[in-house]
Amino acid sequence: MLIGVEETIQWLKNYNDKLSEQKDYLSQLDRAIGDGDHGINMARGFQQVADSLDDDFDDVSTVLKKTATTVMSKVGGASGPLYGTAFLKMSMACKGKEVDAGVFAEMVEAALGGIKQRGKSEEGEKTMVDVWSPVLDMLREGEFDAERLKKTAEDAMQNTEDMTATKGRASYFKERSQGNLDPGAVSSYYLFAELADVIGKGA
Amino acid sequence: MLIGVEETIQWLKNYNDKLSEQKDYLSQLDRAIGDGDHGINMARGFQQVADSLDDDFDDVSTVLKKTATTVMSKVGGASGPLYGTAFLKMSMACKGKEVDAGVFAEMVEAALGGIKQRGKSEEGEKTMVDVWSPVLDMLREGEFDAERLKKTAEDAMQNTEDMTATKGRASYFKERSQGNLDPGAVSSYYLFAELADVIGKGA
Amino acid sequence: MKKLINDPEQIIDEMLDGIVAGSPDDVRRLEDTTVLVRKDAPVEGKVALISGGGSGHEPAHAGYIGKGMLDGAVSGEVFTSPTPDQVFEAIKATDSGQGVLLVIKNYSGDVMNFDMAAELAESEDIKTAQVIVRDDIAVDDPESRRGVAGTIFVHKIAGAKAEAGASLEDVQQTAQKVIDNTRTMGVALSPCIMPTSGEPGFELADDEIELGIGIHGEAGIEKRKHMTADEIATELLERLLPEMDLADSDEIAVMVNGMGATPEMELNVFNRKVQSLLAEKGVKVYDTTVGNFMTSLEMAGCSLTLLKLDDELKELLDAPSSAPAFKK
Amino acid sequence: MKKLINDPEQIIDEMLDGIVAGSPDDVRRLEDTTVLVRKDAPVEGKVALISGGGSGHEPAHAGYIGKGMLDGAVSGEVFTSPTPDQVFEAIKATDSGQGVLLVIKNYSGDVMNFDMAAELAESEDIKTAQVIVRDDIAVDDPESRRGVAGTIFVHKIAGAKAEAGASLEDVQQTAQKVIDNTRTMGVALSPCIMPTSGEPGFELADDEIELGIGIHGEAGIEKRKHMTADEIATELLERLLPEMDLADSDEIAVMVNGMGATPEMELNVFNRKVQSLLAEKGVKVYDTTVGNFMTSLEMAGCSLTLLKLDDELKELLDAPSSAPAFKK
Ligand SMILES: Nc1ncnc2c1ncn2[C@@H]1O[C@H](COP(=O)(O)OP(=O)(O)O)[C@@H](O)[C@H]1O
Ligand SMILES: Nc1ncnc2c1ncn2[C@@H]1O[C@H](COP(=O)(O)OP(=O)(O)O)[C@@H](O)[C@H]1O
Ligand SMILES: [Mg+2]
Ligand SMILES: [Mg+2]
Ligand SMILES: [Mg+2]
Ligand SMILES: [Mg+2]
Repeated sequence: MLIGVEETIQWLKNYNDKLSEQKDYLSQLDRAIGDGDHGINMARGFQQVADSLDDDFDDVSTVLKKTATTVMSKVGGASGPLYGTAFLKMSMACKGKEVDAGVFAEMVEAALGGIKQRGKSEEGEKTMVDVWSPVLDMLREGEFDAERLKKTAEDAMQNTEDMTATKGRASYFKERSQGNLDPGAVSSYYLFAELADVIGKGA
Repeated sequence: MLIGVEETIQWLKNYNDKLSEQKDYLSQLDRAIGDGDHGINMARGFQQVADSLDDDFDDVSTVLKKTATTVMSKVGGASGPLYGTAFLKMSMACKGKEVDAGVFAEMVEAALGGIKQRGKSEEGEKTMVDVWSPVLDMLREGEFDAERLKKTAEDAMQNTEDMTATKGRASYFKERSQGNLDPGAVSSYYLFAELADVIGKGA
Repeated sequence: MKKLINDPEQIIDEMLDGIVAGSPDDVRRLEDTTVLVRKDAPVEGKVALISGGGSGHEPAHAGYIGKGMLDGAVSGEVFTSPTPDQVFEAIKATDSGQGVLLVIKNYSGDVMNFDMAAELAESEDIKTAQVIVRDDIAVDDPESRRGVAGTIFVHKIAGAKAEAGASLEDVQQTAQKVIDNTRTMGVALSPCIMPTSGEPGFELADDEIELGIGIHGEAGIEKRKHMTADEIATELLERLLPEMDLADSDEIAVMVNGMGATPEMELNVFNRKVQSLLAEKGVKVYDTTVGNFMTSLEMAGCSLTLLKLDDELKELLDAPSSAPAFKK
Repeated sequence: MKKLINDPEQIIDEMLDGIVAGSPDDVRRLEDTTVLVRKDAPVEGKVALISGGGSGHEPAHAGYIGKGMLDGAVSGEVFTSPTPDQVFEAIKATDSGQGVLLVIKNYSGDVMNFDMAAELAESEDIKTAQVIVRDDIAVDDPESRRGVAGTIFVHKIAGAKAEAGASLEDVQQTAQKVIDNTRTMGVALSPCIMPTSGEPGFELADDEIELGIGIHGEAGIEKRKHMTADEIATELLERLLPEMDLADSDEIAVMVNGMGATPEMELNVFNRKVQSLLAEKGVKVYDTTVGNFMTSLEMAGCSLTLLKLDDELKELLDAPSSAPAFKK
């Protein structure tokens, strides 16, 4: 088993702490190539997620479903439906299952599919997709490795710096979007990094 | 004779030059205890006065009448009707007369009366009245003396600094109006100072 | 400070042309003047209403021209009363023989210039009457109180009275009733920028607001360290209510007026507290208006106006108006 | 920067309560939501119109609720699309069985959130249709164009169509016709201040303006050294007209929209040039509106919207509206 209910809750609570800590940084990234609210949106939504996780949960799927509905109704903006969809798809992909490395890869695959469909987006458009997609590629290669997950997400996040945005608000900045990290890519990197930390510690 | 048509025109043109030179200073005084437009108002109006004085005029009264109507229709604010009235009354007071020292005193008396009536104001309320009134007192004392006229107007203007305004926009500043010169008193001082210069030079 | 203007010297002229260009079927400009009048002026058989003053208070005053409100508006330079000849042109163009009511805000300049215009009208046998609006309670002496946002209620209600065919005396009397029952107080958060100088009209430190400031930046009651919207609403209401002389059965109209640069979002945040305080105190609100009605260029801040109503005033307040800035 | 607010976290909630407190007879708030609806919603036998988006654009969107315009408005946080559950509440509260048209501005967030709400509605057998406003020509690719002030024309005209009893399909079609014929471009002179951070939403040097900026401060076409109002009007018109595909006999509606902090005086100075250029070019103007309709908090600047009209659109544009921000 990779993660159970407790680790999932820990992961999401740690992610919330990270977001509240990096709120201003994320908003600042969004100010450069968007409208400056990404940090506020994510921090607001995941604070609610964290607050909603003190109940008893039967399985990981239920935790993620709860997270999905909270994110959808509390984050707003573009990232709300995208992260909401991602968590919903992850929840569906592990329904009735224990989450091992294989299931987790299926979960990320479902999430990425959901994000791309909801956002009508593809790789290379300087969005969170550009973190989720390399992460999926890595997970598909087999053995789960927390450190590699973190490193892959980080590199992917870094790679958005040189991309030109064609989706979301950053797309209005066209070439001007180059040289700036995509805020959604950064918040997605945090998500995987926090997961890696929780699993790494647990191992 | 104290002044003729030519000196009157010279006086008003010099006054216009002075106003345009001191425009910002007058507005700044008005910003402290009013709404900051006295310099603009006066400079705008007297530029028109200066421009209107290139015609032929029969006598001083006609020059002043022309000035009065231009001031009334071009200055605006509180100072427009007040200076307009002052010039109209001066014009009426010298109608059909040569302007000697006695007539000039009568003219200032009429003007002051007009200002006080139009403005419903009295001495000591920190307005232009506080320059016109001491000037009239001095003129009534007899022999005309350009230097004394200038000095009297200047002292009177200076004395408004410590007064508390009870009329016009400065009155809203109540005690805060103390320590600031009244802008209308300053523009009135300029008027008499320019007259003194024209007469002084002519003598 | 950047402004959307051309030559500051031409700003009034260009604004007036711009207003007419935007409403060519409703208003016209008297040639070579700063006067706008109803396209159909003079309106036969109707007492005319004229208002005006310095510019910079838009939509006041031209925005209130229309059926049921003003017949004409006279604009001076920015924050400077218009001259008597301009007011006189407005009077001549709007008088249908029933006489003209001049709505004057209580500033020395306005009072003198409109009064001189009335003298000119008298000399040509045009009947005029005057009312002087003095709703700003930031000034203690009632005689010296300035006319501010309450002026809009005078336009609306006296305008409806005139539209209903009342005589000059009756329109004047109704206007006076509005004035007697209207009180306003405002607050500034940041100054406006004078177009001619490019300088702020007055000074406010970064953490200061000014309570009771006038619509030209004239001094208010006091400068304060920054307060919340709720604190400001409370403070203004607590000063206004004692002045209103309200009986239990009285109903009031409320106007929350933005000074120019304050977002409507904030005006509504402010209005929320105003209304909840009024409800707490048992004051019945008949009508509320929130928006920019009497501004000071891009000053930030707002004013709060209360008007005590009776049956006549309610009916006239509700009467139709086609004025773009106060459609009913 | 000073603002007339309390807790920035509560600003939307308090604004919404303030709006309702100001118009208790016309709008109501759905409990525990950020949704305002017509007091009489759902209106029997009528297709409902819902609009919304991030807050900070007031009077958009709640100011357009009224007979002849919107049935409901959904507010997100400042500049942040509202969530699907909120939009869904609005749909449920306004649907009378005739279906609901969602007027969506073309931002990823709005499109996704409204679309998810439509899915929720479908799951409960409520018929919805969508139109996506994309009038901002500052963006080249027509598919990516943002929805800005032209949205107000969609509210007005589709709202009148719905009020007249048209079916959901017909209302949608008319709304789409407005969208196809509406083009806007804006300019910013100074940024707005985000209430949560107290920081400017974007940067502009003291002598710079930005042409084609979005209503959330998204990048425009280019930054320029300061230009006069006439130069800006000329530039905007020259970019808009080629997009309008006007025949000689066509008439247009013009909207000069202030971004929040620009005095109405300046909007009229700008409008003067717009109208004189249109006259020079022989473009017939049927209707002009000048004011603050789709703002960005206290951003300074304006936008210019042109709408090509036909007989149907003219009639619907002129139809009555009781919405406080667009009374007709
Ligand atoms: N169509 C899309 N597909 C995928 N990701 C997107 C899309 N649009 C936006 N995003 C992501 O969302 C992030 C912005 O989120 P946020 O700032 O919270 O919302 P908004 O853009 O509505 O202000 C971007 O950095 C990007 O990663
Ligand atoms: N009622 C009054 N009586 C006499 N002088 C007055 C009165 N009101 C104002 N003034 C004078 O006018 C000056 C202000 O003029 P100005 O700034 O041009 O007009 P406004 O006050 O309308 O802006 C004051 O400094 C004062 O001298
Ligand atoms: Mg954003
Ligand atoms: Mg002054
Ligand atoms: Mg003045
Ligand atoms: Mg956003």
